[in-house]
Amino acid sequence: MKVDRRSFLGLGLGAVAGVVVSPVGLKLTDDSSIWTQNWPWTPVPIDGEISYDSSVCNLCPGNCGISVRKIAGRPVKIEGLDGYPVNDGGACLHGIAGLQYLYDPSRVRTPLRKNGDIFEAISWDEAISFTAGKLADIRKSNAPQKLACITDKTQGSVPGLFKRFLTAFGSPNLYAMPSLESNLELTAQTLHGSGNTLGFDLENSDFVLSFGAGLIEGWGSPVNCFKANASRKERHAVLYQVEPRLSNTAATADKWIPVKPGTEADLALGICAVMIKNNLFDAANFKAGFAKFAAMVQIEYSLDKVAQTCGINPGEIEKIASLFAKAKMPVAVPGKGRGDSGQNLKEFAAVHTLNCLVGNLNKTGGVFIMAQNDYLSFPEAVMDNVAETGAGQEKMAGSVNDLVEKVNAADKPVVDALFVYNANPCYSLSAPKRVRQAFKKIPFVVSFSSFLDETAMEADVILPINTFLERMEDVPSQAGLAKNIIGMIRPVIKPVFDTKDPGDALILLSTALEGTIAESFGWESYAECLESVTGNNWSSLSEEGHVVISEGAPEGVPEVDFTFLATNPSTVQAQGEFELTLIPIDNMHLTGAALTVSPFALKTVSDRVLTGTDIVVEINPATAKGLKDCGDAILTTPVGEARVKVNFNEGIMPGVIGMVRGLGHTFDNKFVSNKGVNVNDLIGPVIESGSGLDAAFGIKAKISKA
Amino acid sequence: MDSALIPEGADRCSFPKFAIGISIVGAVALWGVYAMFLCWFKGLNQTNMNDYYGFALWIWADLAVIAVGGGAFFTGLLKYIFKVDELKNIINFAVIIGFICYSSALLILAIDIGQPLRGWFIFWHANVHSMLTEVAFCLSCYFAVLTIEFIPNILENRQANKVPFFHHLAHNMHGVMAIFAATGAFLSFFHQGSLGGVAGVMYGRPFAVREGLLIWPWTFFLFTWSAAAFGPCFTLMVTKITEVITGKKLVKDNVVHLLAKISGWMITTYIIAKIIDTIYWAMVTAPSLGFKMSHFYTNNSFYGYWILVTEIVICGVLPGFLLLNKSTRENPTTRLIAIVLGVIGVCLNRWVMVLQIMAVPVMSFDTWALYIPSWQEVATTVLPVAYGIILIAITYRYLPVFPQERELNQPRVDQ
Amino acid sequence: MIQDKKAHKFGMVIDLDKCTGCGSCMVSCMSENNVPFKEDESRKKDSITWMRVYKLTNGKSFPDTQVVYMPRPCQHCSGKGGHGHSPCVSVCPATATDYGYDTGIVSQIYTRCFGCRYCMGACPYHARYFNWWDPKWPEGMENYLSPNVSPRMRGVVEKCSFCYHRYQLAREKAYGEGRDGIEESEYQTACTTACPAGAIVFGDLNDPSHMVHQIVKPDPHPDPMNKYVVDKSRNPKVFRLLERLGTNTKIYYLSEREWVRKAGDNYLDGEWDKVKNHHGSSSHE
Amino acid sequence: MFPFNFEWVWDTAHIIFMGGLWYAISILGAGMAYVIVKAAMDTMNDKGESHH
Repeated sequence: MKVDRRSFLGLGLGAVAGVVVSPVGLKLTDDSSIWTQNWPWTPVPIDGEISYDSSVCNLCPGNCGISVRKIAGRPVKIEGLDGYPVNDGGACLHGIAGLQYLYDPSRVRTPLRKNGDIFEAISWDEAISFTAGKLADIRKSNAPQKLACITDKTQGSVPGLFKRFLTAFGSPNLYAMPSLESNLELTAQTLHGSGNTLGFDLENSDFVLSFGAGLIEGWGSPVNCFKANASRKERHAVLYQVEPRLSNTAATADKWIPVKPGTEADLALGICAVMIKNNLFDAANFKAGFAKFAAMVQIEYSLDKVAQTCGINPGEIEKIASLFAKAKMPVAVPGKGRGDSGQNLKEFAAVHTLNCLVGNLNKTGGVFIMAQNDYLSFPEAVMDNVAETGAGQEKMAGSVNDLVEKVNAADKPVVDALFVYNANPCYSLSAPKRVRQAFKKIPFVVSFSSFLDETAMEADVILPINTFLERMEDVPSQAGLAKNIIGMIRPVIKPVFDTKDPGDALILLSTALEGTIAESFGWESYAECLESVTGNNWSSLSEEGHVVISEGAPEGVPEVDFTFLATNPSTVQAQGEFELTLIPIDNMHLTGAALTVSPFALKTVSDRVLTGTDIVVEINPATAKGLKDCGDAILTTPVGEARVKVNFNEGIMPGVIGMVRGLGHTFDNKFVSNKGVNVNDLIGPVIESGSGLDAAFGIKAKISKA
Repeated sequence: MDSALIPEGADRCSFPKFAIGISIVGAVALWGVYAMFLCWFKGLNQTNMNDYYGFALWIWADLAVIAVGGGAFFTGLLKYIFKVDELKNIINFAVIIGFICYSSALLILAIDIGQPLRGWFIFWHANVHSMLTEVAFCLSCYFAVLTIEFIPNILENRQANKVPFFHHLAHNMHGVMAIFAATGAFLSFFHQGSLGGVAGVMYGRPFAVREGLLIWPWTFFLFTWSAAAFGPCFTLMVTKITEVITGKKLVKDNVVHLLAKISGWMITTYIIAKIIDTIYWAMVTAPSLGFKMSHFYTNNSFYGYWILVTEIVICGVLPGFLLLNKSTRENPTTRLIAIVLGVIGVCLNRWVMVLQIMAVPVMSFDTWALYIPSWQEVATTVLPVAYGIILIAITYRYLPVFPQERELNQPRVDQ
Repeated sequence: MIQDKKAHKFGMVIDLDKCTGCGSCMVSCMSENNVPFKEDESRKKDSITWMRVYKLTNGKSFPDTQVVYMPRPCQHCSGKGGHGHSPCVSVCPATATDYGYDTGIVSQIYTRCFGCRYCMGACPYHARYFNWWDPKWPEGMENYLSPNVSPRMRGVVEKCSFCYHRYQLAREKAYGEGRDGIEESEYQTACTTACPAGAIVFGDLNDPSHMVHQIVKPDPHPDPMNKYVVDKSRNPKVFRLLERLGTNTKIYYLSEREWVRKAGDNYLDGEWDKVKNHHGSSSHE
Repeated sequence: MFPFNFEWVWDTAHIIFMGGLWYAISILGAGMAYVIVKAAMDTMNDKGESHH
């Protein structure tokens, strides 16, 4: 057949018409839409049997019970555990987002050793033998005390094992990061003698006088505080919040009493003065120094003086004193924000003195003077001569901050090796630059960390440890909880990466060091160790997941020693000469110390706190001369300078600038790092004489248009 | 070079000149096409739209081209149903402009939706209660009508018309065009209206919501009316632009005057209705929901009262008056001012009814949402303009679009 | 409207005096419903948060400033007159969002949505979110995704579903155990169970035995002041967001503070004082 | 769109809306079919007598 132009055209048109009429088009259209519904790059979660594991969260000192929903063995959701004595079903956003830590992009996936500026992956065997080799050298030099260790806390079997390791090695130099618990222990020690801590029975109190305690900003055991706060309405309990800024706690309080930053102790002592003057106190079991204290406050903390210092009117102070003294179950709560960093003993002691005066010690709704946890029974560590001499020496420093100063001040290394466990001092201490500098001067730093955070980055060896979802650990309640509960973290999933329990890492290390150190760690595994050291409590811990050691008000009226305050220790002042005061803000959506915020939690942070990569500082419009709301500004303190954005907030006292704590991480995690400024970079340490605490509650600052 | 395709007796520029012109505009179109593909392959994150501003620049463009494309249905209605015979001299061009507008609108919709491959769900899983469903159906059907109306003109191309079947097809289509035009008018009435309904039924948005007749809010009728009123302005404006560019008179004055007069009446009646609607909304509807009129026009940097005054007075009342008044209507300058203002006015109306709605806060603690389009949005919005220019250039060059062109452009010797 | 005796009308009452703005509800929601996250979530206008907590202030200057946090899930509007034509459902061209007459829940079918975003424009609460990006999880993190809620693809709208999958699971369980209905405690949304302050109460507004009904006391008669408003609360401390629009939301808010209740809607000058003591028709009878 | 789509309901809204739609589509379809057939017939008739 001849194909001429005409028939070709016809054929072509026919073909087109055929295709159009045929179901091919419809089929392709349908297929393409189905394809969009099943894009291969959109994950399809695998279905399976649902099961629930219960455990305890240790992301913060709250130690809430959690229930982990698993599907086909995969954890998919963390929720609060119903009936758990700390949180009874509630959970905070960080705990709920816990699974994000499990798969965090910045997790340390294998042991790492620093080679020049970069980390190289090594095996556990290599890591242990390398570390053991370095440590053995230190022991050979007969200066085992030059091994120091920084942990997040002192209680529980894991800090216990670190302590034991140091003892067996021959070093007294174990330091814990500042925490609310350590501050409360120090306060209890100062007023009631050592070995005690304080518990605040918030859920039964009818008048809570909080000196800046962020009861819903993460103070203490956060969920427990949330619940106590929420039940206030039904209990007709009252909350008075003293602080320079309308925090969420202040916003939910019945009364917000704005005072100038750093004058909380003055106010507390002023109230003491009024109570003593008006005979509104209960002098049960007052021991040393009360008369002197009573006389001192009348002179130094007279109504007018305090009113002047704090910036509130005298009548208000009298009214608070009278309300507080006349309440049935009043409690005064110290610890600005989360109560961990930037605190001073004078303030803690002054606030707690209110409790002592009002006579609420060991009473329902008051403050419980509780013995520090001693539920663990470690066998005596085996020590050789080297260990005996080393461990017998004086501690090199009084605190982590002091240690940093000592290292930086010395020409020769005073610390030869440093362990860091579950702490991020290179981020969370004030002026972290000096901490990093100290770390650089220490020849050998071993980080026991789950994440490659600022501190881990400074380490020479990183021993990656399991997250709380992959491990086992006993966690005693602390941080002001008015109950003594031991929680049991139990693994809900096998380690996702090549990581170990910290206890197991220490056992491996001690075995490699041989001799008496190995003898001191004669357990097969951490699990075995835990079972043996928890003794009678093991069966409850392993079966029920927790043990309630004590609940309710303890017996007896504790002694109160006023000596410390009676001498009127000086009040810490903010460093610098500028006109404004920069204070850090603790925000529940962010995290402070060792923990970095999760992507989910960061997502909940307001754009009036973080916008893009800019941190937003709060300032009262009355003070913000020349600045624009949402505009750029330069914030300067004696320690540093930062580019910030400005948020006009009527809820902050004029003269004060508020900057959130927990931003400005610098490690490699695009979801949470390199956003905003670390407020600690702008604040230098101010050491309180006597306590040795870094008491920098803020710093003088100026702000100008960028 | 392409003279065999050029209508007999028509004078056209040289092919190279034409090609250069086309390629300049084509480059702009390619830029738009590039942006379009970015939106398709990378998703709508290429735009600066957000969850507050889910409709943005190009959706305004979409509504605006549909509004100004209303000239096609209204001219068709007048020509085929009301038998206003003079309009046969401009109907082809009105249809082409309509075709460009509607094909652009469909293209924009294809870029705008997040899942273009599922776009047909709007038909398949139609929710008959949604104004947008009505829009989609009527818009697509009306686009089919415009295509049908356009086909005979294409077939009248010198070469195409030589094919006997095409010749007959064109002839027969002209024969039944009134039926198509009637269907088109029906469809157009509904989809123009439904576009107005889209805004008017949003009872969660006090700036948009209107009371109305049965299921149709007043905006339904206002949109249809305004498209009919301002569409011819756009037809006249594009005709004028074409005349300027080609340097030729293409449509006789009496045709232009007639269309302008009709448009003037339509604009005036429309704007009266619009003013009544605005007053009722400002005095009754919005206050009943707790809003003062000032809420919608203050407290932000862009949406001030100026936009209301510009839309209604400067671009509504004024062109209406200029086109109604015989002397200003027949004065080429004032007429041009009127039709340009009219086109701006209807576009501004569509802007207000799409974007200001999104910008106004409703919850008492919410804030104004303003946005700046990304270059991808600008490029895809410019794309239809470039495409329109190219299509008009090609159709003008190769098709007998203007029946009066030969008569109006006799060589001087013949006069 | 289907007047099935068994029809539920799930709703919520949120005690704003208890809410601390802590964000547990937001994170619990994200975790429960496989909500993605991206590098920059500080642009709140493109950050997917089915549950969003707004911060409201009373606008007064220091030291009289007050702040309240308002959690805002999808309001699950029953629409004008309570007939199910919620602002979004009535506009969706592809029936991708629907009103469940048996539950009162406004659903969203991701695989049918083609992303026209009309529903987002129609919703005055900004409760609807568009997937401007493909959801992506860091390597390995997709392991925590729950199979009960399908991850969404780019280009579709998503929103709070009142954890509908939890309702389905509860019903399946009840069915398996041969029970007709489910208990109040068996179906609770992820935000409700997560709230450490216990500020959120969830349940069936139609069921007088449910806490939410007892707090809200929904008025069965239309509001005499606005015929489109139904189920107005007879509790003087309870209000709804933008109630006057007639959206008939099923999220109720509770506050002792008058300025908070006033902030829930828009009022002309002086209007609030006239309406503030009006709580449902029966209170006027 | 079709009665076999599951969201289809036989109610007034569907009858009016879809009725109108299918009516319009039918007119357009029938009209086009008519002109095409007519044009084809005219073309065939042309073959005998030369029209132009």
